[in-house]
Amino acid sequence: MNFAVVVFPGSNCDADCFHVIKNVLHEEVEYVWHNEKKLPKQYDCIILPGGFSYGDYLRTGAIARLSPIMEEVKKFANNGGLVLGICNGFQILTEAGLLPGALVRNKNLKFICKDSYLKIENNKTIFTNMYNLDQVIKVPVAHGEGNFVCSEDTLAELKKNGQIVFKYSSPNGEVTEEENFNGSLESIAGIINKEGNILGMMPHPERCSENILGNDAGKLLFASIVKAFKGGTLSGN
Amino acid sequence: MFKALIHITLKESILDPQGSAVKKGLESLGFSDVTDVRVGKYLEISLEASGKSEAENKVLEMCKKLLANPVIENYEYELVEG
Amino acid sequence: MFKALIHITLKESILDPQGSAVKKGLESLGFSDVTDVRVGKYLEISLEASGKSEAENKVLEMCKKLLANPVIENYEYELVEG
Amino acid sequence: METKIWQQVGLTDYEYGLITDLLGREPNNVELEVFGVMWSEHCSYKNSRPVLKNFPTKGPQVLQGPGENAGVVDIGDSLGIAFKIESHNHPSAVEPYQGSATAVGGIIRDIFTMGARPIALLDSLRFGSLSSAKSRYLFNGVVEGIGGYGNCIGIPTVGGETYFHPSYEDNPIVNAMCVGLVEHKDLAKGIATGVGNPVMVVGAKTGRDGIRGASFASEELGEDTEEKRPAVQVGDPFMEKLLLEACLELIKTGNVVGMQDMGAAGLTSSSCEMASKGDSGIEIDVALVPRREEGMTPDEVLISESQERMLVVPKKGKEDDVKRIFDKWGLDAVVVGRVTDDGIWRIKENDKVVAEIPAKALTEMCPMYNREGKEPDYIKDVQNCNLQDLNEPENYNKIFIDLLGRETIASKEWVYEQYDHMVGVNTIVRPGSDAAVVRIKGTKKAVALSTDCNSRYVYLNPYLGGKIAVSEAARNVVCSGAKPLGATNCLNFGNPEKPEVFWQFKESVNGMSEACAKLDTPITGGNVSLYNETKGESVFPTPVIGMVGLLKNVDKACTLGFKKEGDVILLLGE
Ligand SMILES: Nc1ncnc2c1ncn2[C@@H]1O[C@H](COP(=O)(O)OP(=O)(O)O)[C@@H](O)[C@H]1O
Repeated sequence: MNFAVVVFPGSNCDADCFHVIKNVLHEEVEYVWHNEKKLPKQYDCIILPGGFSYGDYLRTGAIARLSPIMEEVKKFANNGGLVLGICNGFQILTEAGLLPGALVRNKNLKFICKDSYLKIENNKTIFTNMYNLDQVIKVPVAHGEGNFVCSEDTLAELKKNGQIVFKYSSPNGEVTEEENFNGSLESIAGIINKEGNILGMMPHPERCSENILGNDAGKLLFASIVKAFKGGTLSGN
Repeated sequence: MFKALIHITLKESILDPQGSAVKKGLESLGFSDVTDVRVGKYLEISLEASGKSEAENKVLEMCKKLLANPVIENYEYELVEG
Repeated sequence: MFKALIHITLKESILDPQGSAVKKGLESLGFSDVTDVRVGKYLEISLEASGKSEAENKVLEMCKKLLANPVIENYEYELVEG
Repeated sequence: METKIWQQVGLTDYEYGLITDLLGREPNNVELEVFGVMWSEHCSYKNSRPVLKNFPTKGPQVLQGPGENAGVVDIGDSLGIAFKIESHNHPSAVEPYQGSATAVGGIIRDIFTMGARPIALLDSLRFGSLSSAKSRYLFNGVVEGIGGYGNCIGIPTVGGETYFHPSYEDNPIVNAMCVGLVEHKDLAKGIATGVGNPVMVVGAKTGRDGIRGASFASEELGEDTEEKRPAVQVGDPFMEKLLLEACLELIKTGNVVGMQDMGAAGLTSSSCEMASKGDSGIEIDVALVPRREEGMTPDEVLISESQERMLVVPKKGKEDDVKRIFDKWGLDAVVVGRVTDDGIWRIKENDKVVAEIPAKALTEMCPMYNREGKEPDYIKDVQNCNLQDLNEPENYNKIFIDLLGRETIASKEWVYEQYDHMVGVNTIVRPGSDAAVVRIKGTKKAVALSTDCNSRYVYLNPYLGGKIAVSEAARNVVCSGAKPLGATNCLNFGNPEKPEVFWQFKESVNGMSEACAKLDTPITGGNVSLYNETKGESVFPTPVIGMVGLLKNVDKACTLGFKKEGDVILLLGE
């Protein structure tokens, strides 16, 4: 399977995603520079990595979405191509209108780097098919603006279509305001588009994909993508 | 030459934790009569344009396309010449 | 009731990385006539005071003590009643 | 009393006399300004260097000792670890966010100028008691600033330490350490050689930031600091991320003769140090330096401390290759001068020469002072204190709980959760244990990193306290499963012109030197921050140690928690 990791000026989890795809998943992966006006080749999945693209000045992801490559990413996504946005990548996807809602400052106004617990709200997606429904996984977060907001109508849509994929929870799976450390609407940590080919999430699965790091819960997310792709379940999308 | 003075504020429906933090900070300094604080952005943009209406169109477009995110923010601007 | 409209901007000589980033963003959208962008903060503070001059004193003190750091920032305010 | 012009730039009558002798004439205003910054304690170490000579600096593992932007130790596999710690105390006292952010920015540049890719950051912080609003303001701002820079640029902040004591109320200590990985063949130096080689300014444009910052760092903070303080620098971590990538890409081409970060005293110190180290001269036209502001005078361009800039000497004819790389990252790279063979640091503005000084006069010829030390009176009192005179507590459990609640002892989670300590996916042992452990991808190896200093011990007995700081750092590294390889230090003290302060300084350096020699952890570099005083009161003497150790097998990394019920608990040592 062919992955691409887009590198914006200021991306800083690009190498981490690359490392996991290549050395943990043993799949093909290439970097794509933000200035490219064409995707250099046919990819099967594009990753928008974490970081501080363009310094995250003005608003997170606001300037990155203007990069030449984003037109290509949009085309790719609109044709059903798989796109995974992690952290800053999620912020860019919302700014680009590929996912609904917006990500604003954490309610305590601080950057938060720690392990979070995620409850799998939908395991029927391309990105989560190897997890169980309601399973709780431990995945690190590291962001200052991960507080998901959207209009009531959008929220109703998200719920109706099963687009909420991850929620912050306690280690036992309780979704409470106390566990909702960044203040996200309904504890939302990750959502998918209606068509099911674009996932955005604030936590970092690439930071927990190896045993040596003490946690490999995130590996199944990447493995789910590969499985869906190789199992042929993607045809027709 | 024109200068656009642009105010970007959070929509009413969006919580403003920064505003609350400033309010608390002011209270702890003894300013107990503060009833509300909202924090927004202020931009000064200098631009060339052949006339006021051209400048106005440009600024409006800048706000729509980049400066404000309509999901969470409102914007207002004022144009001054010179 | 008074409302203070406060603008906090970076002093002239101080680097404004945000402003430069926005300028570049605008350029990549095709706004090539932008010559300068500076980004600051805008605060709206509602407060109770017995009269305008009392309100004014308070706001001035707030700016000095908390809202702006005179090492790098300037502030300006305007008071409106009601 | 009338102040003479040289006193305004911090020079003494004696020093001014030396300068006129060295030049054979009176310096002009620009030259005087330049001597003022280069001969400040911050740039010249004139009060501290004679003492620093005592540090052990050699060992088979040392690839680069003191004198470069950072020290480097060998970890085998043709790889080295570059590391250094630096202070930004005074800027952080007046603008905590930007002051600490630029501390991080500066130390990162020191590492990648060596050709090393930064892989970790640490910090060492001291504030007044948190019961004071001022201390809380500084604490908040400093932690946010360190996180703000490190998180954005994408280098994990994996460890550090945080202490609170009233002596730091107005003069916090903000030390930042950076650690990088370098292939032996890529090791770069801050040197200008090769007559005719171009000199290039790369990175950000120059503005009026932090003019006279080096002198500011070499003064006590006073009542009038508010007015006197220079324009504090604002950091741009995004710009630095681009600069980092561009510089590392450039070094890989093999076209770099020398490269130096523009830190304190900016273009002045970087250019004259590079020339001096290369036994060369250098000629620069300030009119060619890309600027952010209009109307800057030559001396402003020379001593500006605008961040995120580097001075590079590439091989002749490779200018366009350099430009191409920086252009890709959206950065300026401009030829501003060339290397000469006359040993002169010559500055021009277009055709006019504005300064002409032997490069070594600015660096090696600064006078050194063997200050006098005198044991402070308090030492007798504290050493006469008899612990037997203290009352035995009635309830040890209560005391224990009280202790755990002390701000200095309590968990520092509030701090390190604001730092991205995982980016890079190499952090094997995260903050919250003894030393942090960071793996080296592509090998079985990892490095253990720790910063330590208990300044109360140093205050009570500077000699022993210095030894204890080194030993604690070494113990932390060992407890994580690593063998200590080398150390860097940041010596934060009061005004060295006071014999009591100088005594503390000298004693603790001697203590540290002895411990480093015993433990075979040579000092490969460091930083001295003196004049940490307010209203005549010095901070606790705070010589911080940053230690690096090597784990040959990352699987052997150890954390401090008890692992399983039934495991045996052993107490080792005396
Ligand atoms: N300012 C800081 N930045 C990052 N980590 C910190 C900081 N202060 C403390 N820590 C981390 O918290 C843990 C405990 O620190 P400390 O109480 O100083 O340890 P020790 O037991 O060695 O005295 C260490 O892992 C340390 O790295």
